Amino acid sequence: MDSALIPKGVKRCSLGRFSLWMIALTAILLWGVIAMLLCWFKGLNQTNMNDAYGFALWIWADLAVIALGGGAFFTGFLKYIVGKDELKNIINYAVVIGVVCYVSALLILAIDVGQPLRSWFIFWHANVHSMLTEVAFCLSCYLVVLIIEFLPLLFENPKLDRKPFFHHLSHNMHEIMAIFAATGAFLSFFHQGSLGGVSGVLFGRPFAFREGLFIWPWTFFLFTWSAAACGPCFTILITRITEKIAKKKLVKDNVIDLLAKISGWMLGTYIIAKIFDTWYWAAYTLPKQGFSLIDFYSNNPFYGIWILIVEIFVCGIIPAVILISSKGRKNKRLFMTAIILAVIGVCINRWVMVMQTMAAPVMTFEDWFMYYPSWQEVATTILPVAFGAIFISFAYRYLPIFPQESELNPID
Amino acid sequence: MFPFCFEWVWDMSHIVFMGGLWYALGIVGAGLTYCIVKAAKESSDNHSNGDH
Amino acid sequence: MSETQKVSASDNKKKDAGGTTILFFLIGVAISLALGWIIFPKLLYSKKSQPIDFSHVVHSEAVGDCDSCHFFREDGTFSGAPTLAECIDCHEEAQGDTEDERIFVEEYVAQNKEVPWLIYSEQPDSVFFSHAAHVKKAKMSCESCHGEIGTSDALPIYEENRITGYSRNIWGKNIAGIKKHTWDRMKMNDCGECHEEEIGDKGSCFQCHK
Amino acid sequence: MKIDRRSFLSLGAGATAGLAFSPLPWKLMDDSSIWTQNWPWVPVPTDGEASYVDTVCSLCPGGCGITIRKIDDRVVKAEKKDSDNANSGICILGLSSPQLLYSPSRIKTPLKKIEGKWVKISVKEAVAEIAEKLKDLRKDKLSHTLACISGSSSGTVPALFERFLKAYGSPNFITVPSVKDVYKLVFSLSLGSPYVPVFDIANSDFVVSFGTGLLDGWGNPAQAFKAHSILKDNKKKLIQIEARLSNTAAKADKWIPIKPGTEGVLALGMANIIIEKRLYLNKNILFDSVTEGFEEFKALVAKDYSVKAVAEITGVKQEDITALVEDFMKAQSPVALFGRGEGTIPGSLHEMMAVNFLNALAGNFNKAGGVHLLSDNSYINWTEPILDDTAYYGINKKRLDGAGDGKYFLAKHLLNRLPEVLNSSETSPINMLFVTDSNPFYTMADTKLVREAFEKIPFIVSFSSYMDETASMADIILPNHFFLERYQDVVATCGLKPAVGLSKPVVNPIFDTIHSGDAVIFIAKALGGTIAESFAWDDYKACLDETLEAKKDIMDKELFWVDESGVFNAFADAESSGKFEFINDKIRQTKPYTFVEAEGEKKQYPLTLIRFDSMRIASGYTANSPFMTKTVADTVIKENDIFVEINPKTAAEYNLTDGSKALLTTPKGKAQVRVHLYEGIMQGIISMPSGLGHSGYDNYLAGKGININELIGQIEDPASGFDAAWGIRAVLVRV
Amino acid sequence: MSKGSKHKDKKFGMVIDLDKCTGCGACMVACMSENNVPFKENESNKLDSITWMRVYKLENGKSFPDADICFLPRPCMHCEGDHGHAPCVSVCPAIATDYDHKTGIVSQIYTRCFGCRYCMAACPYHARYFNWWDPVWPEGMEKLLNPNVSPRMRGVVEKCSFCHHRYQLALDKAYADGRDKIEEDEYQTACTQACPANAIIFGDLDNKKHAVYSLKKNPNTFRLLERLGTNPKVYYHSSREWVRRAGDNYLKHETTKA
Repeated sequence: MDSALIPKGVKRCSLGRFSLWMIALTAILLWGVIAMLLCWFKGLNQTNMNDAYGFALWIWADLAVIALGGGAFFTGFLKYIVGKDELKNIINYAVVIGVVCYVSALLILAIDVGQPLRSWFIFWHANVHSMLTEVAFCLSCYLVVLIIEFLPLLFENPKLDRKPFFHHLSHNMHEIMAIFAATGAFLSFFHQGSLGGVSGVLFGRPFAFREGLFIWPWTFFLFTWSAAACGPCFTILITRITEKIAKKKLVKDNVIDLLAKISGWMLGTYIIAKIFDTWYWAAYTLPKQGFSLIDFYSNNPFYGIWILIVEIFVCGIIPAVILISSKGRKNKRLFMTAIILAVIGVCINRWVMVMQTMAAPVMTFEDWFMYYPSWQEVATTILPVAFGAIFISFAYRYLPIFPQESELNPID
Repeated sequence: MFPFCFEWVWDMSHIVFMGGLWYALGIVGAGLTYCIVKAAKESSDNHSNGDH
Repeated sequence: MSETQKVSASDNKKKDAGGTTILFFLIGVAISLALGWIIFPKLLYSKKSQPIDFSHVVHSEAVGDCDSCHFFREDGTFSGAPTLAECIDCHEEAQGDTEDERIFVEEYVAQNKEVPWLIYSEQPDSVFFSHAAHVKKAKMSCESCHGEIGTSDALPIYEENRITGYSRNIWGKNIAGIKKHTWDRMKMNDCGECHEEEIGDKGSCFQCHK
Repeated sequence: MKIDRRSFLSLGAGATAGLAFSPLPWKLMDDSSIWTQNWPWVPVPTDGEASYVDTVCSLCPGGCGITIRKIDDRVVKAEKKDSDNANSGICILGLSSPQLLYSPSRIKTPLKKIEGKWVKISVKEAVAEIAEKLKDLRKDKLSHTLACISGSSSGTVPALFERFLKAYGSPNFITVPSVKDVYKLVFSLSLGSPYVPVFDIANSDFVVSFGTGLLDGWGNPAQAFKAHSILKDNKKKLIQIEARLSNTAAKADKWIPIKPGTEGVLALGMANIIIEKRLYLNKNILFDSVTEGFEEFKALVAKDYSVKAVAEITGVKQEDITALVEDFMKAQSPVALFGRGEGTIPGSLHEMMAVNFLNALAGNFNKAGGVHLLSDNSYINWTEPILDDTAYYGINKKRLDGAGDGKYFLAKHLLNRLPEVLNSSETSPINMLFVTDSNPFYTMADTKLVREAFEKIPFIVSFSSYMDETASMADIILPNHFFLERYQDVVATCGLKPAVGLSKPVVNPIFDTIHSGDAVIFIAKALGGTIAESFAWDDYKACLDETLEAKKDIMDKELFWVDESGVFNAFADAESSGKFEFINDKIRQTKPYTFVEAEGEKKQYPLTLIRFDSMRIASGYTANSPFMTKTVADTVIKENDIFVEINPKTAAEYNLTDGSKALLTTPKGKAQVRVHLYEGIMQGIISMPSGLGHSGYDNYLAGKGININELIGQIEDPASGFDAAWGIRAVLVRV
Repeated sequence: MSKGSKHKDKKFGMVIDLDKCTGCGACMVACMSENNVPFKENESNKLDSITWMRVYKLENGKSFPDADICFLPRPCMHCEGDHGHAPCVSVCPAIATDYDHKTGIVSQIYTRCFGCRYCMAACPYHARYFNWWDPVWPEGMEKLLNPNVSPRMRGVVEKCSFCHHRYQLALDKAYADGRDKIEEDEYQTACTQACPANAIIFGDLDNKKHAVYSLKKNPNTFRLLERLGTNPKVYYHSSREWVRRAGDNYLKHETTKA
């Protein structure tokens, strides 16, 4: 039925099967949409957020999803700026995942604010001193860039490609893609960083506050670094999942291996920086404010010292070592473990920087604050996941995302 | 966002921040315009040549 | 579906098609511009007339300056539109024989009901405007913000933004936001502009917000 | 020219491009956010002329001079009156008065209950119906079966009710007792006249409080707070003796925990040391020779109240007791405060007498920093009501509560005896009950018993402004104006002098309500005959004007008229102090010194439940405003659960952790509660705030927590007959 | 940001005497009444209950009978910040909150706020409150609304303003009287005015003649979380060491005034 839309030289499942898969995803999406509408029309009382947890599940999801979407900018950076040409075989997918992540991030933000109809104030009445302003500007600009990076791919759909205008447009855009990618990398570097700055500048919140360089707290750099390290891991993870579902190989091992190796080194250097940051924070920043490290990890099993160990050791050092060593990368099981740990690691980092910052008491006469998300929050957080799956499914089905697919899976 | 916005001040932070932003937007906008104009031109040329 | 056929068909008519395309594009632009600049403003504002007409000229001749009716209270606050208590001094009985006068005396004075005047310059609840600071301290004239209402013989139609509920005088009569007089518009930017000129500083948020 | 799909696409593209250059999308975007800034469902306060009206707050017996801020004709806020004169001050309750004025639980019109449902009636109809019923009673020579419960005993409105009952022919005018009634007894026993004490805390240099909630709502809270702040400024001492670390105890320089109910024992023990060491001689007081009963008292305390014995009973260390006595007697102007908590429960007469002996031994009566005694002169000088035969017959009947007779010879009114009297007879001895300015179905101990008793009364008329627990059980409600809507005289003290304040209407009544004073006068007039003749005033306003005479001009100007002659001067010098009597015949008749114990078997109920008063929870006739309830901590009430405070060590014994739910059982009732671990409470004691657990009023208050009166029974003070219960034995079981 | 005029006119602040504060809650009610703070049927969840002024109950952590408590009223601290900005002001993306250098007051503009709650995350004092619900006044109670303060809509953040509208009103009165400046006692916050114990003193912290100036220099005076560099304008006074220590975080070996 939709064969005209399917790229040449590849095989796709039947439309019926695809539709079933879509119906299942749309059902989840609708659940999220209902929750979203509830939040918009009834207000944020639909959530379990409160005055202590002004930032909660959503902001975590937002930060995590952007970190994971970092694969797009970093892979683009490697391909177009550094010149790692092999990566052209995965860059398309990295861009698709990036678009999903950034659309999700903006959608979550649109639900998260108390007055969505006023959200354009962040642009119009911008406070240039606020990290959130920087986030909003770079985030939306970068989404524009990502869409620009995605468009040529869309125009390569057999049906669209037939139109000369789109054909040429796609071609022209490909030609100057390095400029877009460079701008994207610049924007991305800043917004990944400013997301780190969001918590790092909170000098009233000793758990989050970091000293830094000029106007940027150390978290600014750590966030960019970790997004660059773990974003590609997420791209690899999604690629592997896609391969599992499609039941065929889509990207050659040497491409994955190269990306993973770079990720490994990034993760390794990041985790050293992170350890140094944690030590400096614990040894110099905190005592000046009358705190010791353990003040932020005691009295609460949920945020016990284990979370720091898991973040740094289990989800930092271990995957870095595996990914750096070629032996580790060769061992399939170890490799996937490392990829998953790295992805979890960056999510834990974002979780901690948002949630633990809110939970930890600052005034001596307060106690730890606890919070459980409401179903509306969970549903709206799952909504982007469903959206992502739908988007990726469409993209995979109808767009020539994987240049090596036909070579790896010749049709008889 | 714009110099005519109420909050605008001609200070270093605004110039650096908004400068960077408009610079990036400018590049993206210009690149995109270039591609579109060129594609429009090419596609109409192609049409007249009829060599699609 | 025979996509190829369609493409080749349009190829044949390419020159003509190009012209039509541009023409339709321009028609589209024209429709939108007309809609946005002419029809939309008409739809956006509802027109309301005041409960009764009122002549500022007649009154200022009879009672003197603006502050005879629009006065400062002892605590420095501004009374705004006069209440029945002020009007009643002269209008216990009908003054003259206009229809508006009759309605005023019969429906409001006699029933001790306040006239629900529509205030052209009504700022939203979030705005604190100190008449004392402007009139008493800065010695500004009423006209600088309210224009020539004081010399008008009849009350203009009150236009209300259907979405926001604002009086049109706040956003300005001109849909493009162009103003010729200081009193043409009363948005925050206009306050800021004057403050910048006069004081060298737009002021802090709380200066005018509550 | 061919119009095809491409043309339409082109038109669309043009339209989109055109729109971007028109004001439409931008103005819509702007206006939609301006819409959110002016959502029609968010009220916009109407502006108008601001004005300030002074009046006297009558929400508690404090009678503070306050200022009401108005915008045009609506009340916006209550504020502290900006002046140091005349009892100006405000507390959380007074600040709440505007919310109470506009409260959704106000009764908006006179109501009559028909088959369990409220039906609106007019004032006229209500008055006529009440008068009709009253006439019938009179016909049957049952005029004495009309009773009236009044929240206050002072001022013209209670006086009108009392006068009405007299003229009608009933002796059963009953006021809601408070600690003030016992104060008067203390002095009528030892000084022969019912003086009202005023404690000069601000000028004292050593204040010992025996559980008095100086900062928890006692007396006039605003004045008490002010006095405490002056104490702090002058670096003078406050000692709090109490089982629980109350707010007063927390602010005190020293908190001495004591087993509840043994405060009187401690006082007598202290008296023993003072007498033994002859410390009172330092104060130039020569009790030995001139004072009646001193020797007998000396022997009594020496025998039973040795430091050792007292320490044993009270749980206070011996050295603490001796140190306390030393500091107390060393001070220039020490004063001992008595009357527990807020003072809504009258309390034990002997305990207060015992504490007052310390004041006597320190010789601080009518001295700066001591106890000032005010005469109880009334400014109401009406001619006696005219009595017809029926009235004469009625008023000579015995009072139902037995006050003033036999073993209750000291008390004038004994509201707490009423439930028992009602329950002990088959048919109700009361045929009609007026309830004014009070909410006995809520405020009286052992609420279940009270309800049972009062349900027997065939006809209840409530004069309440609110749909409170009592009003909801009435048959007719003639709602009173709120105090901001009415004239009323308020008895108060200005500084250390007696005074009368004038509550003035700040706004016109917002509902179809009637001043209770008017209601009484109208009912009297409707009854005709001598009763109508006894109420010759046109209305309450006329009555008030006539009563206050020239004082009214002063009150109009200054809010208060101060009775300069009201101070009792008997102790102007040390020589005459001998008039104080430690023991005399009357005192002997009260069987000194017996202190009240908590009800319940120790075995079955190992814990002791005490009540505590909080400024943030009004526990009397006036109930909490939504704002007040909002200030209540989440360790006091959480959702609808009330917390009981318990020492962590005791909690551990009962396997209770902070916040856990438990079943609280006392001999009087059961309730599900949650526990709050609190280090500021003695082991074995648990405490609970009074003033919660309302079933009446609005959704902002009703259903929150438990009314402690449902769990505590009353204990008749053997000396006075008033309720003296300070707690009850209890048991907590985790659920 | 309105940093155009750097000259400092006034620096309003408060000294709260914790020895005098009885925890009665009058300041809270006065504040709510003055500032049109909404109320719900159930306010027992203190994490969604708007109380611009909140009285905290501090415990010394000791067991009976050495236990002690102290009440600590907490308005907005109106931080000046060590770097010239309050924690909340610099983070607001839309300049809905601002530091006024002429009064030292941190403003909050409800109609500008779009509810991102970043300022709440930034404030260590929990002085900022979000309107999770539409404010609802039961029928008749909307009459209580003070016209000098605009009621907030759902979805925006609000906080104590040091009753800034009272400053505006005082200025209006002064202008009408032909004066340019106001006397200290012409502008007092609602909580200061209401406190029955006179525990709150409010005034210009730079005015050497005013009580707040000398009180803030008292050795028993401290501020909350001073070590974070928030530079608050609300001072507390207590003669009890444990209370002063509870005002900030200290390492075990540190003495209270580091």
